Amino acid sequence: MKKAVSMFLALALMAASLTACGSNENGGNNQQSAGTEGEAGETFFIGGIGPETGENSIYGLAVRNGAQIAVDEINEAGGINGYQIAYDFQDDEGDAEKAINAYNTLKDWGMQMLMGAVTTTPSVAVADKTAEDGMLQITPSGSSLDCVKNDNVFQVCFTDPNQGIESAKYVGEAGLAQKVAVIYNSQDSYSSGIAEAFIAEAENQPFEVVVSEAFTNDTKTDFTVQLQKARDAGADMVFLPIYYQEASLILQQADSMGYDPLFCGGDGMDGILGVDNFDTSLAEGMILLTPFIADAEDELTQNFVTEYQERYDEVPNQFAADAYDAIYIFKAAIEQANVTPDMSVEEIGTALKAAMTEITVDGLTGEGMTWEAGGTVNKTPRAVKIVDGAYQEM
Amino acid sequence: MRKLSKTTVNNLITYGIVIFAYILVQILLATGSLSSLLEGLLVPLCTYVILAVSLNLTVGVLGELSLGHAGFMCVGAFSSAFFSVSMQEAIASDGLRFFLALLVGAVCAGLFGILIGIPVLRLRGDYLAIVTLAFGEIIKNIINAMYVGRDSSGFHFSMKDTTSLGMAEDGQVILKGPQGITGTPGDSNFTIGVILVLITVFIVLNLVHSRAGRAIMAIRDNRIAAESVGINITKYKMMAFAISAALAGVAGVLYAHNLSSLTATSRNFGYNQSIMILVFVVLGGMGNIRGSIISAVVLTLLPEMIRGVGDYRMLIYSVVLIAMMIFNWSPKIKNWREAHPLLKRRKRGEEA
Amino acid sequence: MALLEVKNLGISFGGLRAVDGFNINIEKGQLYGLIGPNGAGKTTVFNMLTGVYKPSDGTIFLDGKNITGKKTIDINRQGIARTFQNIRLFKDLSVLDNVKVGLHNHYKYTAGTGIFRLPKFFRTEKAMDEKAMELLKVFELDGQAQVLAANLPYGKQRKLEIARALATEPKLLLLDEPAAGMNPNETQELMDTIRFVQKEFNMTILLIEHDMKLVSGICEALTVLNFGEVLAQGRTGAVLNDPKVIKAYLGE
Amino acid sequence: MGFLSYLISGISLGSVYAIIALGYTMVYGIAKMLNFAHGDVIMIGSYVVFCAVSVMGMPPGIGILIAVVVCTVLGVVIERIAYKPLRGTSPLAVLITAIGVSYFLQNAALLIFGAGAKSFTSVVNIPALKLAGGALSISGETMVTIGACIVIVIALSCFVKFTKSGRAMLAVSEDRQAAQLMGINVNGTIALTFAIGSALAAIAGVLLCSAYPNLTPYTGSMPGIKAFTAAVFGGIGSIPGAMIGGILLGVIENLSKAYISTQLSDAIVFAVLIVVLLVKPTGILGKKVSEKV
Repeated sequence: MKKAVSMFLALALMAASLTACGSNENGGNNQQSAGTEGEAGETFFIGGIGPETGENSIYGLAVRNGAQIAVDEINEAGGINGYQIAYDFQDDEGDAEKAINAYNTLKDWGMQMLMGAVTTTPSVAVADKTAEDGMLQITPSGSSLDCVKNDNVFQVCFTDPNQGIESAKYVGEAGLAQKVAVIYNSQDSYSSGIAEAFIAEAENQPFEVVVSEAFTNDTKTDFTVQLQKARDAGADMVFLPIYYQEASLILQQADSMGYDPLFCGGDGMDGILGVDNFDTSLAEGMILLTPFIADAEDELTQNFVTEYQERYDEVPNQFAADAYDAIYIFKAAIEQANVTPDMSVEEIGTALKAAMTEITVDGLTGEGMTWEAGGTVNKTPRAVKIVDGAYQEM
Repeated sequence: MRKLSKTTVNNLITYGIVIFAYILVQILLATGSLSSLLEGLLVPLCTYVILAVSLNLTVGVLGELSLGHAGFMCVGAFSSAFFSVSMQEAIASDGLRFFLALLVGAVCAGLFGILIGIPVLRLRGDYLAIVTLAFGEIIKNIINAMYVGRDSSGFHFSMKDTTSLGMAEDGQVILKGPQGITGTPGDSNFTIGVILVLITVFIVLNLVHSRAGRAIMAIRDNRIAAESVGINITKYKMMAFAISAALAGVAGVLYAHNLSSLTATSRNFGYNQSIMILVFVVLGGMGNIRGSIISAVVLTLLPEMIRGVGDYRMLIYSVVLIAMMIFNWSPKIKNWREAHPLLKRRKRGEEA
Repeated sequence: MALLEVKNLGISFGGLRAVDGFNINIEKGQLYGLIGPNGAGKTTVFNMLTGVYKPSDGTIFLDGKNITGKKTIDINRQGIARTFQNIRLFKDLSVLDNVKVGLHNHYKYTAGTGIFRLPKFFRTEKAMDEKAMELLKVFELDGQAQVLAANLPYGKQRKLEIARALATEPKLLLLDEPAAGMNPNETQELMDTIRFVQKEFNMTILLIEHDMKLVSGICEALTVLNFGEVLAQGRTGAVLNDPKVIKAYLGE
Repeated sequence: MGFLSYLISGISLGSVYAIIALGYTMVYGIAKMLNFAHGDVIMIGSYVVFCAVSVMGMPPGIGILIAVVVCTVLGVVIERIAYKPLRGTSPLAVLITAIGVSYFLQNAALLIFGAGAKSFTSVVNIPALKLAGGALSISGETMVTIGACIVIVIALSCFVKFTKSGRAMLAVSEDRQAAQLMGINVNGTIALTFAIGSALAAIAGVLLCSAYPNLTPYTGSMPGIKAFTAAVFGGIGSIPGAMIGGILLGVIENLSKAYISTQLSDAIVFAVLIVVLLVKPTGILGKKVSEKV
């Protein structure tokens, strides 16, 4: 009996899903209502992959939205070499396997270039597929070195080791601290990647890492033990290579413990002032090494932030900025290589790959960004201090 | 003996469905009418079918609730990926290496099955469920803290970070804690997947319809009576658990060799995944192997097929899941279905 | 020497002395009854004989072997099989499979043989089927071999339980209230079956029963248990006429 | 001194697990189901308070009241739609729908409130208790949470012992069929259980977010699992057991972070759980159930 029902349900669902699939073929981007409904040969199809649901959805949604703004701007301004962009973003739930599904969905839709994935593991998984298809992949925020193992993948953000080293150098050169504690998320490759490089580089710097303590995705509510250890070791600075959500908790808990060291973070820390209802005085004096700050005075940033706030009712974080830049990087590369949408994915990919090392892009997350053939970006991080509840460039 | 053949026919239908699906897919592939999405889903589908069928052995046939199935998958995935990555140069033949990786994954997962089988023998019901859940989380947690590298002087192991591995310059870090294993050769393909599905189904169905399977089901139906007729409870519970774990390990091998990056997150190897596999089994019917296959396929395809609805995707998925469960299990709807001539079928005895 | 020799068997649960100083000797081939009012400790005795409970003191010898305190499965392998007061069948297995589970320890092949369907699998399964059908025929269940045990009528479920117990080829068969819930016709039929089993299999049987008609009809000897202690013991006729027994049963 | 402060932080964490575990154990004890959606009801409750207090500027007391009402209604509605139709079938089936409900609540919250974290304003105004010259401090939230736990444990125990509906709950938990035969309204009793369990979830949510003020659609799921573990630890179905289990869990977690490894603290917690269950198969305060032969 049960079997009969299963079969019945299965058939009904399959039928339903197949029709859903059918309608998806030509309308995959309907929910985003991208600027234009693309027609093959006349439009560049750019796909995006990242978590729209699940614990990492905050980053995926920021990327989706940031890129959308860039796409709309470009399309309004007449497109790339006169060609419009069609843009579709698919959910990977932060999982490698789902990222492959998202990738294949986008391929069915007609994707020619990929912006994604947002998080590291899915990026690495997808990179294999883009290499197979010869497609150009720019990951806005997949930051581990493994992401750019294949020569068709380029990063907008710093690589983790790079960021760790830069941070350690900065702390050393500016003489910010003698004893440093590091608190990182050991289950997150971004966080552990930076922490590891930071600790290694600290050997060459005039300060000492006295405590290095981890937390995991399942223990990210209570940080008192880690803070206690930092305090007991006499750390005068706590380096937090983590995302701002956990950081906001750490700041609150340090405050209630009466522990007040200098806090310093990486690019994941940007957004801490934007946490709804967060007491920004807790973050006072914090130093961030980030390529993007929403409070920057320049016109580009101001326009982007205003537009983002209007559309999505929140302050964009660096993920959104990375994604925005990613789209403009595509544009620059396309213009450099002079490719047209009627070329095959592989032709476009090969041409753009070559163009990537030749272009220079001024974006939200850095001026004069250039790329190595290996896929890593060259740009200078900005050190920012939080003063009076606002970011202030140092 | 005419009666016995009824089971045989039933089993043949199950194999037939799998083989038919395989042939159908091959035709679609040959004519190029299969979308990339479906093509990419073929190996994951096989993975989930194996997981569902193997969990059904524990939940449906043995009657013990396990929430740690993804843990065994995790063991299989990591042990085999580790083997493949470190043997990539030593064993040139892809086929041979994958075959050995398969054995490594299955054996490691099976051994863990026996290990976790020890508390299984003492606990029942929800307490067992929480122990298996705990076990899965422990596995995930430990793998995330493990670093293994290799250089000219051999393997290095650390529970802290890569620098404490103390490796020589030429060393290669194979397992990098939370960053997992990257560069696993993509040896899985649909044909291998289907062969493994068939082997899994073959093992489970034949086991169930044999002396050992009868003993296992006897334990499920009435432990005290089974003991009274001389069934060795320990042995058969252990056997079911170990085989189920080893098969989950096989699924893990398939999973690991389909993706180039392997990390242990709560999404793929945590309790969420274990619960998802349990959903396949319960929806497909306890002890019903064919049901497990179908529900694993349907529930894996469903969220992918409704990508078109965008933001509402997972919401719709959850509603459909609830609705399917109620439709399949509610006593009221069951009665209604039985009364309804179109849906009426002969009564079978798989529900407990 | 008696087949079953129980000496001074006793068990306590917490402070409660459930059974105390229980002695019994059952000769081979005997049909023996264990009776007593509700709560007298009859099923507890069964549970001790079959290793469900570990006796606090006393000894149990089966066929000259000490089986005191052994595990249920070992005791079954030594030759005691039982049925249960509240029927315990393998509900979701067929009638045939229920009996085949009983044959488990007498028809062996490894799990590997079963999975890979080696020739021994088919040979053994065939032999098991034949043996099981033979047993089912005795209880007139052969027509329903493929029915799920749960779908059998009550009386037949009791019979199936006996058939399953017999399949383990015991030396001693313990029946816990085999006639409970049966109507007089069914009881009569059951009595015939039990007698038939005794003769046909040359079986030694110890049964717990409330139905005096059944007890007096088939049991050769009786032990009466009251408040955990033996009240009377001996030939059926003598025991049933014992004033102590009558008093215990009929009250003051 | 170090040890004491780790112990105190462990108790703070544990008190939050404890208060969530109370709801779990209550529902499990009576409805005999693992309500995996409990953690997500907590999340909804927290959002309600957040909206009421931080967005609409209501006083915290009113906010909590609204949250309790919303969660109670939500709990009863969930029970009615997703669990009740499956009463009488395998408990596994209900477990699966509970998971479906959990996904539903998470994704609904994601759509309504967005993925961004909200910083929850603590509703507790009591200053931290400073001991040993300020080296040790017990936060106001911890004191309130533990206080609330104790009050709830006592209130629930009294309710179950002394009121008619409470005794009906006991009866249903002991033997559902017998209770029905005795004229107890089983469906009503189970619905009441869900109502109470969900009201507790609202309070737990407020206290969880006061202690750890970071609110996302996934806030409830991890503490939910931990609390479930805590409930099993203490003996699932036992009300004081839930509280003891929760606090023990928090203490073990923080002590293993402090003295063994911050990375492996979860593995250690779960390993301790397994050991405890091997020694006492029904948890610390669980009733030993032996099967009658």
